[in-house]
Parts: sequence; C-alpha cells; structure tokens
Amino acid sequence: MAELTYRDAVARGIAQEMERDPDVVCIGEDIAKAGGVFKATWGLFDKFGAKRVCDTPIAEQAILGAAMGAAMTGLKPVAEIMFADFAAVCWDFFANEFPKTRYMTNGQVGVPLVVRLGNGGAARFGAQHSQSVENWCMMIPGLKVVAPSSPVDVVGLMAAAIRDPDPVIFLEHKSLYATKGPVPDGEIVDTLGTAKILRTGRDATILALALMVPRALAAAEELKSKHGIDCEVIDLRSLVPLDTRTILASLGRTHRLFTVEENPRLCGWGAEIVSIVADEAFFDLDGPPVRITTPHIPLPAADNLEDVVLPSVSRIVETVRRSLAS
Amino acid sequence: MAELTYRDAVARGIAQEMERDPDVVCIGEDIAKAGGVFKATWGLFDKFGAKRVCDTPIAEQAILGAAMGAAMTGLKPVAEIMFADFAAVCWDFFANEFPKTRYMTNGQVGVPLVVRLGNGGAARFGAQHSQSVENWCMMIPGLKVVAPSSPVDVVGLMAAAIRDPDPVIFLEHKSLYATKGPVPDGEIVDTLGTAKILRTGRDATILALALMVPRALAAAEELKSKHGIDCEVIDLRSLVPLDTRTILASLGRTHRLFTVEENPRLCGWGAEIVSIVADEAFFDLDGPPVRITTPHIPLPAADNLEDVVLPSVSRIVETVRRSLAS
Amino acid sequence: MKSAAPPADIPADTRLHLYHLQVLIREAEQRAYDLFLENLVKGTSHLSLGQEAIAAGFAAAMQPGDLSFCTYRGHAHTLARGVSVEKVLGELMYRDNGLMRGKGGSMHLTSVEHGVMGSYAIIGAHLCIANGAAWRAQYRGEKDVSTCFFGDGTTNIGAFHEALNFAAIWKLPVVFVCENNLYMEYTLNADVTAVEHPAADRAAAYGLERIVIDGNDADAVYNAAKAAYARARAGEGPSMIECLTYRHSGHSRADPAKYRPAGELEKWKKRDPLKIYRARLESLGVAAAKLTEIEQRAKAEVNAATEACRAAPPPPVDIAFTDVYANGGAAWRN
Amino acid sequence: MKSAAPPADIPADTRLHLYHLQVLIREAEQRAYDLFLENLVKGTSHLSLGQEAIAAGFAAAMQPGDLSFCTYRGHAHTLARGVSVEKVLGELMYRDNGLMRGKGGSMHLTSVEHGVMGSYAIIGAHLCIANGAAWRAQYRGEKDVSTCFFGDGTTNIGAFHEALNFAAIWKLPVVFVCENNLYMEYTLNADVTAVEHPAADRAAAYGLERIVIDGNDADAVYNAAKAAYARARAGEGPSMIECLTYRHSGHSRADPAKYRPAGELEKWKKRDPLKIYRARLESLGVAAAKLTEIEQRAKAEVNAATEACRAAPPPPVDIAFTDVYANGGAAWRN
Ligand SMILES: Cc1ncc(C[n+]2csc(CCOP(=O)(O)OP(=O)(O)O)c2C)c(N)n1
Ligand SMILES: Cc1ncc(C[n+]2csc(CCOP(=O)(O)OP(=O)(O)O)c2C)c(N)n1
Ligand SMILES: [Mg+2]
Ligand SMILES: [Mg+2]
Repeated sequence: MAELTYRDAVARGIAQEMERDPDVVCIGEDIAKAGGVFKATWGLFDKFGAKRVCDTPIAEQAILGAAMGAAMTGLKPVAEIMFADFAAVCWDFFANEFPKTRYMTNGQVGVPLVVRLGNGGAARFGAQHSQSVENWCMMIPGLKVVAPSSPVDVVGLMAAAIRDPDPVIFLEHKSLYATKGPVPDGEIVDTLGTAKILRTGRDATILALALMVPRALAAAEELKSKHGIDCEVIDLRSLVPLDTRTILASLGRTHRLFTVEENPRLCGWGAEIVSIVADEAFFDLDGPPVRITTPHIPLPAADNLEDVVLPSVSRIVETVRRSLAS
Repeated sequence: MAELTYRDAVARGIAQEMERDPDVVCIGEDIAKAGGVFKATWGLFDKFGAKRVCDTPIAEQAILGAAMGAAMTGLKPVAEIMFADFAAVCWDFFANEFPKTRYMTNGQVGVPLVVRLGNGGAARFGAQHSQSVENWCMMIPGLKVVAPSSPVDVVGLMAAAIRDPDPVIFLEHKSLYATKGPVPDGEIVDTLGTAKILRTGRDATILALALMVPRALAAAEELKSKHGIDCEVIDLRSLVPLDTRTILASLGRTHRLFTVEENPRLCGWGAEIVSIVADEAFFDLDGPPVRITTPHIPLPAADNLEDVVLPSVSRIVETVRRSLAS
Repeated sequence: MKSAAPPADIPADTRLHLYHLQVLIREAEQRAYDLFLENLVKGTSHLSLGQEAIAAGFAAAMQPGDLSFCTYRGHAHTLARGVSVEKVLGELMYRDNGLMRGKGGSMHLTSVEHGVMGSYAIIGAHLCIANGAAWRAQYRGEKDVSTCFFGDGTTNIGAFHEALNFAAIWKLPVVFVCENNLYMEYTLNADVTAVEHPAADRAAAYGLERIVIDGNDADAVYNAAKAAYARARAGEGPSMIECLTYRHSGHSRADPAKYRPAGELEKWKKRDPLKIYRARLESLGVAAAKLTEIEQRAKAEVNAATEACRAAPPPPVDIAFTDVYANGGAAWRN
Repeated sequence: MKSAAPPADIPADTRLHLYHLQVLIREAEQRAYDLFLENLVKGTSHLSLGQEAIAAGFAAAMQPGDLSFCTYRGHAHTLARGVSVEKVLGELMYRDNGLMRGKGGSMHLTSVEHGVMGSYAIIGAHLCIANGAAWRAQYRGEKDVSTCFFGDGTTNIGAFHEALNFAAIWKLPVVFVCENNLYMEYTLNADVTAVEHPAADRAAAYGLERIVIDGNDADAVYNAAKAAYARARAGEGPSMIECLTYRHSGHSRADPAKYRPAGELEKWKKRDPLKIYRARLESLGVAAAKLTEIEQRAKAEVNAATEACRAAPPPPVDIAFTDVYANGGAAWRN
C-alpha cells in the first residue's frame, strides 16, 4: 500500500494498462519528454519510449483525430487535452465524431479511447483555464464521463476507462493533483458507472463530484458536529453511466437531496439528477431538492473572488442547514 | 398583415434592422449571393450589397472571430453557422470568447453580436446535421439563447437580438422554415426573456420550444378533446434570460409540469427548469414533473427511426395522460 | 498540372476495371437522382456525377486492406471499393437493406469489410481521423495506406491545416486527395481562397510536393495514386494530390446550381471523364462490344439493386435504440 | 531573414523611446517574477524576458487608435502601449488596483483606452478576432490597423490557418506577428512543425510575402512594423512577420525550463535585445548618462508601482457578480 498523489495515480493507472496491452498509446501536448504540463504523465516516456508516448503540436483537432482513427482501427489511445477549457477548440470530436460513429455505422465501428482533461477551478487561472466541463460532456449521447476524486479511484477508473470499448472522457481535477491518498499495490481495475457512498447518514443525501467531494465531506462533518444533521455523502465518480440506483436508494433512506456542483448552474449534472429524482422518487422527497452550484458566471481569476463563487464548505453547510430547518 | 414563412421572417427581421442601423452586417457561408443554404437570408444581398452581406470560406472560426472583433469595436454582426451541429467546430467562440470577454475585461469590452444556427431535426439529415443544441448554449454563462417557433416571433426576437448588447445565439429550427404565419406590417421588436402562454389550461403546464411548440399545442388539443385534460402550453422562446416568473405562475395554477424537449435527455433545458421548480415550487406540485425528450442517443437518419425518437404528439398525449391518471 | 497519364503501362484489365467503376458510379448516381425525383430518397444526397475518375482511379490503385475516408459526397468512393449498389441505394432510401440500415444515411456510408472507414459530414474532421488510422499502421508496422478524400472548399478550414502538419511531421502513410470541383456549396471557392490551387499551393506549408492532376482522366489519377501509395508504403510519408474536376449536378439533391456561369457546365461536359476514358480505350484498340458489355453490366446491377430497394422494408424501429454503446444498447444509467 | 535595420532614419527620440520601452518591460517582468517568488503573484504568469524588442518595436510603430491583440504572454505588449506598471502588476497580484480588478488575471490584460483589445489564453482564437477589428476599420473607412501577436507554436493550430486565409482574401488591415521563441510550452516547436520557419514558410499559402526578421533588434522590428502598417493603411492587406527571438525565463512562472539544451540560453543572452540596443545607442553617440537616466526612470516606475500594489486591497467580493451582461449584472432569469 503506497501513499500516492492524485497526479501520480494518473501515471500509475496508465502505466498499469500500457504494461498489459501494447495497443495502449498516449498522445498530447508536452506529455512525453516533459511529463505533462501537470506532470500527470511523468515517467511514462522514460518507461515506454517515444513510440508509445507522443508529443504533438498545438493542434487539438489533430490530436483527437489521430486518437480516433487509431481507436477505430485497433489501438487504445489515451489523449490529453491539457486544460478542459480547450475541449472547445476540438469540440467537434467530442460532440460529433467520437460519440456518433458506432451508432451511425450501425455498430460497424467503435471508438475505444480515453480523453484526459485537466478540469476545474480553484487554481486562480481565470475564466478560460478553470472551467468544469463535466456537463458539456454529459449532455452528449454516446460519451462516457468519469471524474474521480481520490488517487485510488484515479487508478482504478483509469484502468476501467482504458479497457472500455467506448469513448470515455476522463476528467482529472487540477486542484486535486497534489492531494494524496493510499493506493494498494498490484493491479487495480474499477467499474465505470458506480457511485460510492463515502459517508452514511439519515437526514439528507449530498451528491458530489471531484473537488466537491472533499468539500461535501467536510461540510457533512460540520453539519453533524455543529448542527446535529446527519448527511449521507455520495461521490458520483461517473456521470455516464450514472448510478441512479445508488442515488435513489439513498434518497429512499434520507428523503432529502442536495447536489454540490462545480459547474456553472444552468444545465449542470445536478439538474439532470434532480429531474430524475423528481420524476421517479417524488413521493420519497420530504422537501425540495436543492442544488449548490457555482453561479452562472464566468470564473473570476482573483483568489478571493474565485473563493466566493465556487461551492465552499460553509456554503454547503449553510444551505443544508437552512433548507432542513425550513 | 402579411402571411410569411418562418424562413422569410428571418430575412425580414434582419432587413428591418439593417435598414435602421448601418452597423448591422451579415456574414456566413453561402449567405450572400446564394441567399443561404436554407434561403433564410434571401434578398439581403440584393438589397444591401456585398459590403454588408458577406460570403465566407468554410471556416467557422474565422467567421465567428471576424464577427467578434467587429462587435468589440462597433459593428453589430449577424453571423450564420449553417447547421447547428457545426457549432462544434467553432465552440471556442461560443464557450470561451463571446461570453467571457465582458466579464474578464471588467466590463471594458462587450460582444454585441447574433449567431444564427439552423437547429434541430425531423429533416432526415442524420446524426451530424439534426442536433438540437439549445442545451449546449444554455449551459454557457454569458450567452443569451433564443429559439422562436413562429414567423412573427422570428421577426421580433431577431430585432431584439440584434439590438441586444450581449452575444445572442439565435436558433432557427430547420423544420419550421417552411411553416407560415401572420406577421403584422411595420417595425416589430420583441423582448428577449419573455415566454408566451399560447393556450391556457387548468390541469397541467406543458413547456415547449421551437418545433416542439406546435406538437405540444396539438397534444393539448387532443388531451382536451379526447381525454378532457386541460393543459396550459407555454412557448419558452428564450432560454436565457429565462422567464421563470411565467413558468412558476402557471404552475401555481396547474400544479403539474411537463417539458417537451427536442434535445437529447441528459442536461436538457427541461432538467434545469425542473430543478428550479422542484426547489422553488415544491409544495405547489401535485405530482412528479415529467420530461418528454429525445432519448439520449444520436439521431438516426431514416424517417421512420427519427419519427420514433423525437417527441411526438402521441408521445406527449400518452405521457401526460398516464402521468395525470396515476 | 502534371499532364495526362505517362504512357506507363497500365495493364489492360486494370483499364477495363477503371472503366467499369466509372460507369457503375455514373449509373448508380443517376439512379439516385431519379429515385430522389420519385420521392424515394428521403434524406439529402450529394452526387459525384462528373467526378467518377477520381473515385475509380484511387480505388483501383489501392490494395485490399487499404482504408478510405470519405465525405458526405462519398457514394462514389464507397461503390469504388466494391460495396454493392443495393446497399448504397438502400441506405439513401432508408430501407432495411441499406448499408447501415438507415441509421447513418447517405452522408455516412461506411463498410469496414471493404475498407470504407466512414463518410464524414462535418468539414475537416476526417482528415485528422485518417491520420489516426495511418498512425496505427505505422505503429504496428502494417502496410496499409489510408486515403482521405475532400473538396476544394475544405482546404480553408482549420482541421485541414492541423491534419496536414501532423501527417507530415509523423511521416504517416496517408494520402490526401482534394477533389477540386471549383465550388463549395453554392460559392465559387476561388472567391474565398487566397491561392489559385487551394490544396497544392499549400503543400509547401507542410513540406510536401505540389501535385495537381487532371481529375477527369482516370489514368492520370491512377498513376498519381500508385506513386503516392508506393511512397507511403516505403515510409516516405504523406502526399497531397489536387485533382481538377467538376460536378455535373448541384451540390446536393435539390440544388439547381443556378450560380454557375453560362456555358461552364457544357465546357466541362466536353471533358466528361467517361467520354474521355471510353475514347482512350477505343484508341487503345478495345472492342466497342467489350465496352458496351461493361456498360450493360453496370446498368443491370443498378436496375437489380433498384428493384431490391423498392421491395425492401423500412428498418424496424427498435434499431433506433441499439448500438449507442459497445454493449449494443443505449442505457446511460442503471 | 531580412537582416538588421536598414540605415533608414529612425528618429533619435524614437530610438530613446524604444530603449525606454524595452527597459521598462524588462524591469516590470523581472519584478513580476520576484513578486511571484514572494508568493504575491497568485495566478499564473508568462513573462517576455528576452522578447522585449518585439513589443517595443511594434508599439513604437503604431499610431494612437491602432489596436493590439495579445496572448497570455501579453504583459510586454500591454506595457508597450502605455498601460501603467501598477495596473499590470496589480492584476497579477489580484489587487483592486489591477487593470481588470482581478477579474481577468495576467492572461487577459485588456485596456481599451490604450488600444489593448485583450489578451487571449486559448491558442488561436485571437487571430480570427483581430481580423474582425480590421474588418470594422475597413467597413467604416477608419484608418487604424490591428496587430495580432502570437507564438511559434500557435502556427500549427487550425484557427491560424482560417485567420490568415480570411485576412488575405478580404485584404484586411491586420498585421500578424509571430514571436518565434523556439518553444511551445516545454516542447521544441521544430519537433512538431513541418517547416523551418513556422509562420514565414506558410505565408505563401495565403498569398503573403515571406518575412523573417531579427526579433531581438528593436530597430529591425520597428522598421518591419512601419512597412506593414503603411501597407495596411494603404489598403494593401495583411502582413505576417516572423520575429526570431528567445524567452529567457520558463514558459510560465513555475517552469524551470530544464528541457533546454546546455548553452542555449547563454547563447541567446549574448543577443539580449537590451544589450544590443544599448550598444546601438551608444554607437550612435547617445550619452551613457541619458541611458542610465532612462534605466533609472524605469526602475523608479516599477518600484513605485510595486509599493502601490503591495498596499492595494484585494477586490471587493461583490464584483464577482457584475458585468456578465451589459446591464452590469449576472441575472439569467426574472
Ligand atoms: C464545418 C462545416 N461547415 C460547413 C458545412 C456545410 N457544407 C457541407 S458541404 C460544403 C461544401 C464543401 O465544399 P468542398 O469541400 O469543395 O466539397 P464538395 O461539396 O465540393 O465536394 C459545406 C460548406 C459542413 N458540412 N461542415
Ligand atoms: C488551444 C490551446 N491549446 C493549448 C494551450 C496551452 N498552451 C498555452 S501556451 C502554449 C504554448 C504556446 O506556444 P507559442 O505559440 O510558441 O507561444 P509562447 O508561449 O512561446 O509565447 C500552450 C500549448 C492553450 N492555451 N490553448
Ligand atoms: Mg468543391
Ligand atoms: Mg513559442
């Protein structure tokens, strides 16, 4: 059992699969010799060489096109699009090419690849380098969307993503790269589409993803210790497939729902889940489901401004507390 | 009062504003000499000439960049991105450039432009030429998003969009272009962010947009005549700003909510509205809010396949009927 | 422009094959148009009438296992790789016998078993995707070459630039074929392009050779293709070939193509690739009867396909919900 | 490479101004780095140490009203247009006295009153946006020129290609300036680019002249800029100028730049633009005292700015919710 950073877990997960399967190749800007701008691919180039870990020009469409064509014909590419915001310059691949090919070809052609993105805020990078694009990806039929919150989940979900026969968008949270956690030795393979209950509780269910998971957990601690409110905290881990069973079962116990979303408000993943819950578990609910999100604004760069707009522990505590009191 | 097609209403709305304001210019592929692939800009080139109605290369980033730079420095460009699906090849402008500039510059620079898109399905164009991208746009903070359903709304909302000081995404529905409706003579200027109650009713509120509006209306007729269910039908017209007041007021009367969304299920506009309603009008609801959407799949090309996946009058009728019965 | 085919010895049966392919495409495309007029082609369609020599020349120069990446204007390339007319027309007519049973439509013809790795309807992407298939070949030491077909108008979009640079630096076994038919949809591409030859005049920007050929002469196409494939298989990297041609019909099914100057179509019809090739074969001493037999064989195949398609049912509606994911289904939740 | 400045008569006071700008940028950038080491620059930052001659040369050649479009590596260009050091450092430090009060950050410096129409952090887009400003000038018959600065790595992205073709066909009054500092972030651009001169070797693909200059010689830059602006103002269309240079520091604040071969930095430091220019001025007979005075003026401005920034408060948090829309607010609903 090693103590790994989230960053090192990325490289560990990829290395595990590269060792196992010679068809796994990595491609992206500065990922090879330099080990990645976030150092998340550190060591892969030394281990696997320039043939399997490839630096590219600044050309995100070329990167994803190369990954797609290779995936269609037998390789298992893992492509990096450095900052998640840059998905916008190659969105055609996310929206129109990867996810529709199997369907349009009546099942003839699959696109088994992984796109890794440095997602999310809290790093003071400003509006064009801090976005949470999980909702961009969730809304496209045909993609799978994963966003781990801990090193061990990074390793296991990375392995699952690479082995998956469909295009998987793998969202690594930039502000989690430096965090640490225990990771067992040996091969780790997790399952896409499974949420994890990180804390059980009777009074309310809090759903969170990625950076919002530690915040939701901290809020739950405080709600319990200071206000006697006992929250269940679920780390969704995967938006597509979505583990609605775990969510609905939890609600069947707690009868109150809160989402903690880093994405800007409109059409966030929490909206989708609230709409599922409102439809399918309406009579389970004892009160309104409440979404705690970044407001619907571009992200400000300054630290103190960014801190007021991203969902914080205190905002979660206050929202849950007031909502349960009313 | 003239009877105009939705297609002609586009040109009429733009022409009205071009006559009024010499800063209004049009730019796009095949929009000038050829009058547009959908013929929605027909006549503008003859009337206003090559200086104000400009054909471009196939280069959507160049088109939107030109529109943006011109907008930042004083013009009021109206850009066409032919099929809405092509927004994916220039998504950087929708997601990162237009909507964040005013904010990031602390209010120094605005981007007053309109992007027109041929949106939606039912035209048998297949998965890459039929998408409904209203949710792509709604989820980006800083954009305004408009999607009219009738010729008169096209004219008035086009004028409002062109006069608006913010970037407005104007979604024209391809399968409505040939539909007709009365349009009063003279200048028409509508207001962004206002929904229209097209039919009042006591038993349920049905929200719809664009092509789903005539379907929702037809379903409401049938629900009334065949099943005695009296639905209120609201044409949202604008997703941002969102007329939540009209929605919540209607729910205060009917206590049941249905959305009819052409977008694929996950993170559609209906999810957002359900989440607002569930939070703010929870105790007004007599039963679960239900979303009627295209399933979360790419669109098939064949007519009979496309017909089963887009929300149809009969699916709306059945869903509302069964839901109110249970 | 590299002028007509060098006298290089194209074998006689290859020449007959080239003629057959061109005639078959012509017949099938014309039939597609007729069926559209009959209201039986329900989606859009983009014909290659007048551009047949390009599809024929490249396909004939390919080896089995070579891969084609096409655009929405891809019927010709699909047929040229040996996909049956019935499967192509069936897809255009949204019948259950169609190549993708109506799920893709005319713009997305794909037949993996024939090496047709898809037809792409959003300008630009497939140049990047073709690189990926070539990367796989290079990575694994496989000897197939990927060919990417696109139009003159496509040379102005960003993905073109990214793909060409990428292919060049990695020396990928990929051949980029620009079918320069002068027009984008309804706009003359010359009006919006900074250079005369939209592809060839940019080859140097990627360290590639400038190649312009007569796209209406199947021999010229075949020879250029052969040379490019030999280079690719020898590890010498990508080529870009600009083929000068003209589409006889409108951009898509309903376009009357009124934007053309008077006489332009007539001028190009004099250079109809089928006429050129029939004359070539006759001058090489091929018996007229042989040529007529080829023509009749093509017509018969198209007629039989048409009948099969008219008789075919629409696809069953449940297939609308299959094959979103590899497990065969569309479930995004448990 | 067009070699050093033709003896063309750059006026003496322009030369002093060029020196002042370079020194000021150098001092401000070095201070930004020191403040980062002090943990006072909280976001990212991208310095132009070693590239000052380009910012100075272009800015000095511009007229009031001309517009600059910069990248995240835009402090230098912003300062060169006359924005105060305090406002720039304040923005890097996320203080209320910053150019955008901390809402944009170092990558988005914008000062409309100085013609700095923004700094763009996603590679490629601003080449297209600069075209738009130039289109407005052309449309209205206004005489300003837009200048778009970008790096060598940017020449491989699609938007570059779209922008250049578009500017060329519309003959827009825009000047594209490639600051070729050899590297993208941590990768040698030559390793991923098909031609030697990433911008200049592609100029012909847009019908433009091939221009490569010494980007470390402010006179060469100034003269090339003047010529391009004259052409643009005369309606002769866009220019693209590739400036050869080198960044002395890492890509962004925390990059130790270990990927550089030994000796490379030292070689380029011998061609430090400030050294070159100081020597030039001395050889032209400018008194050392005059130069020292310029240097001290710059240092003083930077010191005063630093003190002002240290003393400035952070922005009030309510501005996080302003200026999403033109009405000043962020409301997306009623
Ligand atoms: C990104 C994108 N922009 C626009 C279109 C619409 N469109 C389809 S075909 C076409 C013209 C393409 O011209 P060209 O590349 O010359 O090919 P041709 O149709 O002449 O074969 C256009 C603009 C598209 N499909 N994708
Ligand atoms: C679309 C996009 N891809 C990648 C990046 C990340 N990135 C930021 S700067 C940079 C290198 C740019 O190199 P160059 O154009 O040479 O400019 P320089 O930094 O050397 O001034 C990269 C890859 C980005 N900002 N945008
Ligand atoms: Mg063409
Ligand atoms: Mg560089």
